[in-house]
Amino acid sequence: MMKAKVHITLKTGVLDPQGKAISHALDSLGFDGIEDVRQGKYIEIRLAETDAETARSKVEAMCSRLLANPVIENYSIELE
Amino acid sequence: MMKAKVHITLKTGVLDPQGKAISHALDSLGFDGIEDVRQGKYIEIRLAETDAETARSKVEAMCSRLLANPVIENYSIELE
Amino acid sequence: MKAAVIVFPGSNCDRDIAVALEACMGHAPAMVWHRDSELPDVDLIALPGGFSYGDYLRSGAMAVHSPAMREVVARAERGVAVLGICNGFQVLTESGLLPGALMRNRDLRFVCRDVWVRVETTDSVFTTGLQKGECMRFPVAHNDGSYFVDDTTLATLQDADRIAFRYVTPDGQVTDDANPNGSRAGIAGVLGPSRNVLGMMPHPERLVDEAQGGTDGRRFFEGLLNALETAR
Amino acid sequence: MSAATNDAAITPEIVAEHGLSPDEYDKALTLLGRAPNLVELGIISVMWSEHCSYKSSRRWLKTLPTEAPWVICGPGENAGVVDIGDGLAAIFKMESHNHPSYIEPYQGAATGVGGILRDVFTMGARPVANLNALRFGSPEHPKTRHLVRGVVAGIGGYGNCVGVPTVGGECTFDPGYDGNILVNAMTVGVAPADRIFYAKASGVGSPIVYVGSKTGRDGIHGATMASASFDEDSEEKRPTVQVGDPFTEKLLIEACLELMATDCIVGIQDMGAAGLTSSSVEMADKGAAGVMLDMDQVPVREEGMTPYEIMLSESQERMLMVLRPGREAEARAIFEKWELDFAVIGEVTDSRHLTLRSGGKIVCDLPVEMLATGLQYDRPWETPAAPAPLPASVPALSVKDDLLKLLSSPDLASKRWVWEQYDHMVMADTVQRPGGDAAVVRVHGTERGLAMTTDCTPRYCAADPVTGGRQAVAEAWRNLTASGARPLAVTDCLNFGNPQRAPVMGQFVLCIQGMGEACRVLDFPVVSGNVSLYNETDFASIPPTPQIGGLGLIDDIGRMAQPAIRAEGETLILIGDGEGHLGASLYLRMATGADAGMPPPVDLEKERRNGDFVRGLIAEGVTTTCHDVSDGGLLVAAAEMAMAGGIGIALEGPEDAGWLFGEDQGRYLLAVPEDAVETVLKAARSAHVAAAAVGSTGGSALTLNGANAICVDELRAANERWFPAYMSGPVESGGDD
Ligand SMILES: Nc1ncnc2c1ncn2[C@@H]1O[C@H](COP(=O)(O)OP(=O)(O)O)[C@@H](O)[C@H]1O
Ligand SMILES: [Mg+2]
Repeated sequence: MMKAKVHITLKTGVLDPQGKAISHALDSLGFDGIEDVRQGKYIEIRLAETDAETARSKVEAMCSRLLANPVIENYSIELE
Repeated sequence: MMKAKVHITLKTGVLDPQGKAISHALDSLGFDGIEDVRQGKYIEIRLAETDAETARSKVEAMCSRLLANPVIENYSIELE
Repeated sequence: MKAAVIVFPGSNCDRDIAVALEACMGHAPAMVWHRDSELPDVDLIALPGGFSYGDYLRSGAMAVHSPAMREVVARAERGVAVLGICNGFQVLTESGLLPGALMRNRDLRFVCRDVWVRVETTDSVFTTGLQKGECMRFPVAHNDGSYFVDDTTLATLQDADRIAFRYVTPDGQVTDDANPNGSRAGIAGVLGPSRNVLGMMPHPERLVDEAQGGTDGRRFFEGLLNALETAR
Repeated sequence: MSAATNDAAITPEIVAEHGLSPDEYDKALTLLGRAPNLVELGIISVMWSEHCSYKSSRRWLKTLPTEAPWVICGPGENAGVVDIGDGLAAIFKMESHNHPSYIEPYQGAATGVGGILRDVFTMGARPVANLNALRFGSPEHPKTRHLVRGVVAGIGGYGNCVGVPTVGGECTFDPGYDGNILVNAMTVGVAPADRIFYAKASGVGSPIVYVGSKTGRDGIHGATMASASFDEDSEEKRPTVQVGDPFTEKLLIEACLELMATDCIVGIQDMGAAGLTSSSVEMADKGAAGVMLDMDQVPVREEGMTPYEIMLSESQERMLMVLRPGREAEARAIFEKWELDFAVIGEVTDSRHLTLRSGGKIVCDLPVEMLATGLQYDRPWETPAAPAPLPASVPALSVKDDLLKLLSSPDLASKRWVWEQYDHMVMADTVQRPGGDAAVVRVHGTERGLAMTTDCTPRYCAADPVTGGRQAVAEAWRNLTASGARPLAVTDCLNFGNPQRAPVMGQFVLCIQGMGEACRVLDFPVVSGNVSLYNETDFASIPPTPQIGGLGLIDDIGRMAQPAIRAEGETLILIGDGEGHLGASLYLRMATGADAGMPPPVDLEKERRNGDFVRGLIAEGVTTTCHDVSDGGLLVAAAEMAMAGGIGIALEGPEDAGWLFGEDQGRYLLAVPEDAVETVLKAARSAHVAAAAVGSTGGSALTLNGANAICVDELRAANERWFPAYMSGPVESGGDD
C-alpha cells in the first residue's frame, strides 16, 4: 500500500481569482505583508501497490488523464 | 521573504464527494487498486517576513481565522 | 415591523429578498452595505443568497469577517431574528451562529430546481405561522448545499427540535431522491440554539407571486412577519 | 519590451506570425508610409484580423435589414437596443466563444458569458437574462462528454455567480462539430431608454480611465509568443487561456451601473477580444478623435509587462471609459467602494492617432482610421453542392417505437441536465422557465415580459443555405409568437467554416440572403451580432450555423402562453399546413442514420399570417397553451405538450410518417376550450390561415386514433433518460471543478 500526494497548481501567469480574493480578505483582516496567494488542489491517493516505480507511473497517468488540466495546471507527485 | 505552504484537508469522518468522484472516475478509466482518494486545498502564501517564528504564527492565525473551517477541516503549515 | 438586508460584495439575491419582504410588509427593508458597522434598529435581519466574495475559498467564509456581520452576531445574541437563505445560511454556519457546514453538493453540480420541504417544527418565529408536517414547494439554486453535522450535533439538533425543514417528496417522504444535495438527514433548514436564527438553503423569496409559478414563499414570509409583529 | 526590441526590423517571418498576408502588410506600409515597429505591427494585425475587421463578412452583413420604428440602436455599437415601452429599452447581443471552449471548456465558456455580459452592461443596461446555443460533436466522439461537462459547468459557474439567470438556449450534437464545437452566448439587459451609453471618445483632454481587473499575459496570441524576445525568461510555455473571475464581473456590473447613474461618463467600452487595442481604437474612431495612453499607468498583474503585451492582452473583466474632465474623484470613489482597480491611463486628443507612451517614449503612433476601417474582401463564393437525394424507401413506420426513439435521441432529449446547472430564477422575474419555446423574463416592476429564444437548424442550412437562413429566423420568430410575444428584433452569431473556400463562402452568403428575406417579411430587424469564421479542422468545416437570438415583448404577462397542457377536455388545434415534408428531418435521420433531401420550404408570407393569427388568439385570451411545431414534427410537439402538463392527448389523423413526423414550417399546436373551437376555426378561415382540430386533451396517455397509447410517464422517462445516462459515462482529461 502506498500513498501518493498530488499537488495541482495553476501555471505561472494564469489568473487565480481565488488566490486573489483570499489575499484581499487576509489584507482586510489586518494581516500585512502578504505579497501573493495562490490556491491549488491537494489530492491524496491510497493505492494497493508496493512497487514505487509502478505506483509513480500510475499516478503520473492519473494526473495527465484526469486530475490536472494540462492547459492551465501543473502537477507534482510525492510517494510515501 | 518567506513562502508558506498550507494544506487544508477534510477531517476523517467528513464525507468528501470530490474525492469519491475522482476515485470513481479513475476506476472507470481503468485504473485499478485505488483504495481511497481525498481532495483538499493547497494554498501558497508569499510573505514579506524574515523571521520564521513570526511568519509561522501569522500563518497559524490566517488558518484559524479564515483559511480553514474547524468544523470540517484540518490544516498544516510548512515554511520555506 | 422593520427589516434589514445585509449586502455583501457578490450577494445577488439581495434585491429578490427585498422585493419579497416589501410585498409582504408593505414597505421596503433597509439595505445595509457589508462595511457598515451600524445596523438600524430592526426586528428581522436577512442575509441574502448569492456568491459573497465569489464563494471563493469556502462559501460564506469571507463574508463573516465584515463589520456588518460582527453587528449581526451581536444582535442575534440579543434575540433579534436572523434569517439566512442559501449563501446567507452558509455565512451563518461559517460565523458559528449555526452549527455544521455546507459542503459541495453530492453530485458535484450546481442544482437549480423546485424542491419540496416539510415543516419540522413550528416552535420558532419563522415557522409558527405554518403547520407542522405540511409540505411546501421552494426553489433551490446552489453548489454548496450539502449540510454536514457530526453525529453528536445532529442528535442535539434533533433532541432540541431545531431542524426547521427537511427535503421530502411531494407527499412528504424523506428520500435520497428528494434530497437535492446530499444533506445529512435531509436537512434543508436549521435553527440556532435560541431559535431566533434560521438558515435554509431553499429560496422562498423566489415564489411570492403567481407569475413566478407559486406562492408558498409568500406564505412563509407572511407567517414570519405576522409572528414578529405580534412579538413586538 | 525594451525600446531596442521594439525597434527591431520586421521580418517576413514576424509578419507571417502575426497572421498578416504579404499583401496586407504591403497595404499597411502604404497607409503608414513607413515600416511599423513591433507594437504597431501587433496592433495592426489584431485590428485587421477577421474577428475585429469583419473583412470577409462586412459586405454581406450590410445587406441585412436593421431598422424598425422600435429600434433605438442597430449594429455598430456593443449591442443592439430596442424600445420596450414604459421609458425602457432592451439591449441584447450574442457572441461566440467557440475556439477557447474547445481548448479549455470550462474557462472558455465561462469567459464567453463574461464577455457578452460586458457588451450589454457597457451600454448602461442591467443584464436580466443569459441564453446559450451549444453545438457539440457526435456523442460517441471521445472528447464530447468532457466538452459538454466543462462548457455547461463554465456557463453556469459564471452566470450563477454574477446573478444573472440563464433562461434558455439550445444544445445539439452532430459529427460536423467534432473538431469545432460552438458556444454562442447571448445576454439581454434593460436600461432606461434615455440613458444609453455609447463607445465614443470625445472632448479633447478628457481623461481615459481603466477599471476592473489588472492586465495579465492572458490570451496573447501563440504566434506572437513564439518570438523569444518578448519573454526571454519564460520558463514554461505560457498558456494563452483566459480565466474568468465572475466575482469581479459582478462588482464591475454594480460599479458601472452606479457610475452610470451620475453624469460622469462621456463614453464607455468593454475590453473584448482585442483588449485595450480594440477598445481604445473603437472609442477614438466613433468620437472622431485621437487617444494617448500611457502604458506605465495601466494596472498590471505581472512584473515587466511590455507595451506589446499590455495592448494585446485579453485579460477579462476590464472596461475603458472617457470621463468628463474633473469627475475622476467621484468615479474613483465608486470603484474603490467596489474594491476594483481604477486608473487614469491617458486622454482624448485631437490627433486622430492612437499614441502610446512607455517609459517616457512614444512606442506607437498609428492613424485611427487605418486601424478602424480595416480591410474588406469580396471573397469568391459558389453555391454549395445539393444534398443527397431522399432515399427511395424508409423503414416502415412504427409509431410508438419511433416516437420513443426520437424523444430519447440526443437532439430531442430533455436538456434538463443542462439547465438545472444554471440558476434560471435569480432576480425572481423568470416567468417562463427553460424547457418551453421562448423563455420569458418579467420586466422588473412591470407587468410586461421579455420573451427570448435562440434558434438555428444547421442540417437545414447545410442542405440548402437560403432556406436554412430563412428558417432560423422564422423559427425564432415563431418561438416568440408561441409565448404570445410580439417579436421585436434579432441578434445573430454567424458560425461558418473557412471563408477562403468558395463553397463555404457560398453558405455564408446564401444563409445571409435567407435571413435577410425572413427578417424583412417578418419585420424582425437584425440589431446586433457577431461572426465566427474558420471553424474548420483538417479541411472539414462545420455545418453552416447562423445562430439567431430573438427578442420579443409581451404587454401583459397575465396573457402569456406556454406549451404545457393545463386542462382536460380541451381541443387541440393545428394551425398551418404542409404536405408532410420529411426531407432533412430528424425522423429521416433516425430512420436511415443519415441526412438527406431538401429542408422544408419556408413560405414567409404564410409564416407571418399564421403567427399573427396565433398571437392574436393569445392576446385575446382564447388560449394560454401553445407550442410551435418544429424538430420531430407534429407528434413530437404533441408529446412535448403532454409531458409539460402531465395530461394526455388523443391525437387523430393519418398514420403516415409525413403527417406525424414531417417538419413543415409555420405551424403551431393550440389547446382551446371546447366552446371556443368553432370561433377559432371560423376566424382562421377569414384570416386565410389553415386550422384543423387534430385531437383533444385528457387522460394520462398520448394516443393516436385511439390506439398506440403511451403513458405520459413513459414519454417523460424516455425524454429524460438520455442526457444523464450519457453524462454518467467516463470522462478523460482533467480539470473538473
Ligand atoms: N452577424 C452580424 N450581424 C449584425 N451585426 C453584426 C454582426 N456581426 C457583428 N455585428 C455588429 O458589428 C459590431 C462589432 O461586432 P463585435 O466586434 O463582435 O463587437 P464587440 O467588439 O462588442 O464584441 C457590433 O455592433 C455587432 O453587433
Ligand atoms: Mg463589445
